[in-house]
Amino acid sequence: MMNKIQTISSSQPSFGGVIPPGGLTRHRVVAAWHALAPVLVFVSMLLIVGILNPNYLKPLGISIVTASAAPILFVALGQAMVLNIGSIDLSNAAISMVGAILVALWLPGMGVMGIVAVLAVTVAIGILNGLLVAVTQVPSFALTLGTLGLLQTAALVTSDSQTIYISENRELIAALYSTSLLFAPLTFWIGVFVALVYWGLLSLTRLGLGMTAIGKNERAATLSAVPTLPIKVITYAISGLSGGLAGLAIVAQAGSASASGLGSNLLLPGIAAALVGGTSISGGQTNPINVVFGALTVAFVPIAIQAMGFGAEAQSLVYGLFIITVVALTTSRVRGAVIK
Amino acid sequence: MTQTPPPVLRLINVSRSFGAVKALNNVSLEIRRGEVLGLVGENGAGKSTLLKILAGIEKPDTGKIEMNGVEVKFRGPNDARAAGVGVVHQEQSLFTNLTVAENIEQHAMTGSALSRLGLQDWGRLNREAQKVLDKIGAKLNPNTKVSDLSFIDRQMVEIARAVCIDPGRRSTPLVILDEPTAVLEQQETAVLEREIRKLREFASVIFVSHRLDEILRICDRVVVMRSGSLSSDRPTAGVSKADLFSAMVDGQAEPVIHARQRPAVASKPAVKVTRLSRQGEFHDISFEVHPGQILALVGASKSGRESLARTLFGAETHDGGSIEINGKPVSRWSIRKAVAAGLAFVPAERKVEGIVGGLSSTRNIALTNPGVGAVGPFLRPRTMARVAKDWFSRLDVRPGDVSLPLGQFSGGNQQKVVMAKWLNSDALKVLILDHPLRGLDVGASKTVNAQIRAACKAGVAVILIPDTIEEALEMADDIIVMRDGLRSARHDLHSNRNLAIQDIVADMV
Amino acid sequence: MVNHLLSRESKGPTGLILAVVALMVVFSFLNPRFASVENLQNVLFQSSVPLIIVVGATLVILMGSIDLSVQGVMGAAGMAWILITPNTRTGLDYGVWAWVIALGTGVALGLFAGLIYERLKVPSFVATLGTWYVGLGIGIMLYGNGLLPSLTNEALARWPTRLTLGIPNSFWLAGAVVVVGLVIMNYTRFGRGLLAIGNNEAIARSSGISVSRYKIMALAIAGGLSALAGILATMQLGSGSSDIGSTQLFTVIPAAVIGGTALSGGEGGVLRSSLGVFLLVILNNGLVLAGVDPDYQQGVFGLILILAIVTVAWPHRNRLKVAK
Amino acid sequence: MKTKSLLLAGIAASTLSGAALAAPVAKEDMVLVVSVINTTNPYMISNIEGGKALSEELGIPLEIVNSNGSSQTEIAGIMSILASGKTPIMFVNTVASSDAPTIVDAVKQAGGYVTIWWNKPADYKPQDVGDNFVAFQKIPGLSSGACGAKAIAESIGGKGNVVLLPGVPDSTTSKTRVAGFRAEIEANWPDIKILDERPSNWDPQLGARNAQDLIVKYGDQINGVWSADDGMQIGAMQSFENAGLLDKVKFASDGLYPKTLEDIQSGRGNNAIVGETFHRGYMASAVGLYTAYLAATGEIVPSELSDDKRESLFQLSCVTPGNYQQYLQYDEPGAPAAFVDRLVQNGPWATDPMPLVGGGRADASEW
Repeated sequence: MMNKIQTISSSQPSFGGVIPPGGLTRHRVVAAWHALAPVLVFVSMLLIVGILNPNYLKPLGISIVTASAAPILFVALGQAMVLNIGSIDLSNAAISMVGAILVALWLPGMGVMGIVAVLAVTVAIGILNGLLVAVTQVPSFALTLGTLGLLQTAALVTSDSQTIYISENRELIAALYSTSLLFAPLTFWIGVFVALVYWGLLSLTRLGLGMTAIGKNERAATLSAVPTLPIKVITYAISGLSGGLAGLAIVAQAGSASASGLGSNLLLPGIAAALVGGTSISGGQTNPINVVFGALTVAFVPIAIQAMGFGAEAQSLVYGLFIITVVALTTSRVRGAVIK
Repeated sequence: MTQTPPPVLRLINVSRSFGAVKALNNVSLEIRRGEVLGLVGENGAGKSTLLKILAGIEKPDTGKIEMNGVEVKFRGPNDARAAGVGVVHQEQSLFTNLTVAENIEQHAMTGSALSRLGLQDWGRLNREAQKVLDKIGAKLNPNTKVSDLSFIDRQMVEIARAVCIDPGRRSTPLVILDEPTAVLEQQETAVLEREIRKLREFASVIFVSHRLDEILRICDRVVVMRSGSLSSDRPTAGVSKADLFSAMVDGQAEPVIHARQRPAVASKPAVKVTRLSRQGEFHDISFEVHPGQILALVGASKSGRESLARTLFGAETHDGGSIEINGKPVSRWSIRKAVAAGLAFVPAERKVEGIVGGLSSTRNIALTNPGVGAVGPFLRPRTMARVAKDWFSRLDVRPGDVSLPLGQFSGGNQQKVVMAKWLNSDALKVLILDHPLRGLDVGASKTVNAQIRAACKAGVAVILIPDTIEEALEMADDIIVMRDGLRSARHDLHSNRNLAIQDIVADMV
Repeated sequence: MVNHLLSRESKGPTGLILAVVALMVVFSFLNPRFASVENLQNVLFQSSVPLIIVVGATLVILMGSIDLSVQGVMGAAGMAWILITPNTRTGLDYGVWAWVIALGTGVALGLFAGLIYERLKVPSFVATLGTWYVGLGIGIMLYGNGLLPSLTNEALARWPTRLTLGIPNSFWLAGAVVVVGLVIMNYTRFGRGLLAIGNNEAIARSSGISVSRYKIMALAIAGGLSALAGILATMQLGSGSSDIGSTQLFTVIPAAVIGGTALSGGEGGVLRSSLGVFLLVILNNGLVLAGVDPDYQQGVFGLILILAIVTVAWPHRNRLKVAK
Repeated sequence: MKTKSLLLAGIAASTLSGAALAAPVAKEDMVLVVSVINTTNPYMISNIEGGKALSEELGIPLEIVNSNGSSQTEIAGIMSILASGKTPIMFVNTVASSDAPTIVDAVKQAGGYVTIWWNKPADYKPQDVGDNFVAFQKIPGLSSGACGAKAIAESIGGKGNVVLLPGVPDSTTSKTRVAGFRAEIEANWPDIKILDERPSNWDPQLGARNAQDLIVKYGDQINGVWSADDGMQIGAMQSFENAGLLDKVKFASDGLYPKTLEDIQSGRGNNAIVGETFHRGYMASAVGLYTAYLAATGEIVPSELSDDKRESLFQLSCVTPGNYQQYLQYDEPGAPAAFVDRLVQNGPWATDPMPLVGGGRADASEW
């Protein structure tokens, strides 16, 4: 993958490594900043907008931000897990599109089983991605760009280029969106729950340890008998599952799905949310809980731009500057590391 | 009587601190024209800082540097290069996607982007590189891509680059060789020694090595560093290894070489290899290693011994012959199966293959065999940390913080953690070590060797690829000598106690 | 000289040329018009914009970074250019200065991305993603609420398609850019320096290559070339649009990858990326001529991309290979 | 078990935040909102013009939401206005049909009033949602396609080959226009053959590229080109001009963009453009906003309106080189303001040149 912070290199010139004195405290400070930055960025942005217009801090404001964050959050969580093993999944937003279309197609006839079936399909797509990446050993950026194309076609073909509106059994899924808890829709809370599960997976299981090890140094992980192939496949399956959940969130919100509808533009926001949440694009570093704040931030940016009264024409420009600024504030910088 | 020319390099009271730690404390040093200066010291003695200052990577806090009698201030590696300081780094630092000539004439590549859009004259570049290659006697085509070269040829390119200074300057180059032999085979080391003697004709050399006998063979003068200062500076003539060692470690004597007892040979070999082959690497290799036995694989470069070790561990595939582990033949061998069968592998390229630098020591140790640090799929962070602390104190790893990223530790301490990762398993049966002491100082080497012996005593079979033949003689029960992928000799050290290095070398070349 | 140029690219691009030829044979079989002179001119015409972009993109990818800003820069530069070239909206005519200003806009955006990347240490992925939006924003603001600007100068609007020696002018321009790209890559210290950075940045830095300046400059050149592509695309269309570069990114990066330019840097080259562009343009054109259902076009595209990279990578598989 | 209790708590919470149907809203609490797909398409720019004109007329501030082509941005932008505390009166030109329910739900929650233009799922009806979803309005795509088909067919003497350039494949707008085109040909023009159809995503460049490929594929067999909007037609015409075929081919499309008007006036390419449709973005937004405004002030009660005023089809005018002049008045500088004046006078369903012409059927959005 690109943008790699190359901390490991077979031939970096050095005169033997000794911990630079003072490195210990620095290490702690940097670690603390990483843990807090995504939260701080979101909170300060919220405060600024809140001062300009207090309505955004009221229940409706919160429900709006969390509602638009939910689909981004799922995609970002899946992306963060893949970025953590040092790969990327450019197809996961398209998976959520296909997932949404399948939900809309299957829910009326199959009910809850339809949802289960859709998640099974998206997981299967993820597994296929993972197998292709792990077995053929090609760069995931290029490979998943290919599956992205395939999924776009799949979305058009399965939906017959129509917008599929759910008329029957809609309440099964609409409740996920219309039910709110602490002003946020259930879809958002499910996202938070998934983030907690992913966090637990990464920090408390051997599987998670293996994932992070692969992301930080795949060769050493392989030589330490970490089962890289199954772990990659599982990671992509998780990305597929997250995509499927994003699809559910989209349908819960929209009650309908189409190949170019809500969710067709989730790829870049998803990556941005993962990065703003402190995930390193070079692998080996992510905290799913911070990704929640990343998703909130990314969902909040267009709202904030609107709230601060920038003209419609200036939105793109401000959005671009904002993303750069936020990532500049939250990105992990290792002294002397190669940033790609 | 002519005036003696000023020294090529002179350091005057140079100090450098990092925070509260004085890495260099008032170091003064001179190197004369055509001199080969040995530099030794334990890890952390200040060698790295000294070399970084000479290479322009670090700046001294106080003191000054003179070259050829003129004070110099290096603002960066470029300045150092321009002043004639060439460095051969511990690890190869070539651009493998560029040609030999481009790598040698790197000064041709530096400078600002804007001013360097001028077109490259490939003919001239190649001619000039050829001149340098001729000067050091390397037979290489300057237009070859480095990725197509063998390891020793690449080392030659490194040296050529170090001695190649801007032709516009007429000063004597200073070549710093930072452990150039650490990754070389015995055979190649001999070639390198010849090269260094040749270099003396037109350059001054600083030669850094952990191998004291090498220092004594090659250098005119040797400087010992200890805790940021020079503890000894004298001509090599008349100095013994023991002298140097005591200067390095403050009076301790050189460790005693262990005399080992032949282990009781168990009925069943832990590893049995029959006519094992891998295309282009090794061919028709057979041997057995029994529990508690140490087998050393000795050979020059391209002997195939590293590939053999990796194949045993499942990191490479074989295309002929068979492997039996504990009497059972293996099929579709892989790293995971090997580890499940109780094999362990300590790779030579520690940073790239041995450790996950960004992970803490705790997690590095738990990566393969978490032992009590995990229950089923779940980790137990506190128990994991306790296990790691336990290993830290047993192996004297410093600093003692198990939660720090392992990449921040020195090489020796990293290697200790790599050992701990494998030793943390009760099921360990076979330990394969690829250059386990590479780049380690004396203290760390001692700890690692002690662990190897302890494992052996506990019934682990060891397959060792040593850096030197001496190391093989010191550690092994049996030695297999390999040449060009074939087994050329086998020596049982218990029945042949008077085996000489020369006998082994004869089978290597 | 040509021989020398070719030999410096990693391994001969024979496989790629064969793939392009095979594709052409298949498509000619499916529709004989594919091999007609008109269609070949059409293919050259259509490849010219992505070819110009791919040269800049390759420089950036070779040093191990990535440039996502293509669309934004094209939009900003294309709009800037048309608004000060005889058009239906403003009536301004800055002549050559229009080119200078538009190209300058691209270079400035490239510099902007480069400075953020190199000085703020923001990964190029994000720095150029942000620049994409910034450029797009500039294009949108230049567009404003006015009329759609169209070229009034007939000669200018026709220039890209006009044939010189049987080849469309667009392609002559693109070809010149590719040749300049090849020269930069193989005959300048800058080009070789980018390869060195892509191979091992840490060494490049410690051996005194001014890595920072090279990186910023590569992004600036890529910005300039995207701007040139934006101008050419605007000229081809005859009207200005801030979306003039949409979908180009997803032609150019796959083209570079299919051509064998490694996203990790250091491997590949301008020539190979250019062949990748031809492959994709021919694929697109061929699918239309063969009458493939448009719904399936993306899918076929994806499938070919996967097949291409897997075929290239398959022989290099190895237990310890790390592909990210 | 845990999930269940969460769900229960949630349901309790959700009933509280139901539709806020209250007394008519005071003017100073209102904000007009025009949500457009982007700010570069002439049609969208015109949408904004209409909002501005009505905002001036009514003295209510206007907010613009620029979706930048993304449903996500669209919804976030709309939501942010909803959160600002005022009662939104909205005109939404949806990016995709599937966005409509989300937007409507949010507006309903915020107690605002929305008119959706162009795209919504067929089964999703204002009548089922309530008064906050005031209306769905569009100009029938079927008529637009039919206009184009007739114009091309007549101009080439009822015999020949045509190619089609639809917009985004799953957009209802594009699909209805294509369907209208095909229906007209099938019904009345047996000797016209549709050679090929290449969706060009409303993108002029893609239109140009696809046209190029089609030129190569069919050469001078092509007698007519129909595009689902003028943007793609601008690209396509450039390609035919480059190929030297512009003089021999006839074009028809939808939207009568300024550039198109200019080409008709100048007779570009031997009067290449033979058919267009006339409708203006400012009219759509003004009508949509004004309908919502009337609901907010209580002047109309949506639930009491007839079905054709909830799902409405407005008149589309077919433009030919012969009659284009009568539409020039609507592009004069003061035209939007003049239109808004008449709108306030005549109400949303009877303002020329786009009076209500139908709607209310089960499949109104498919027209």
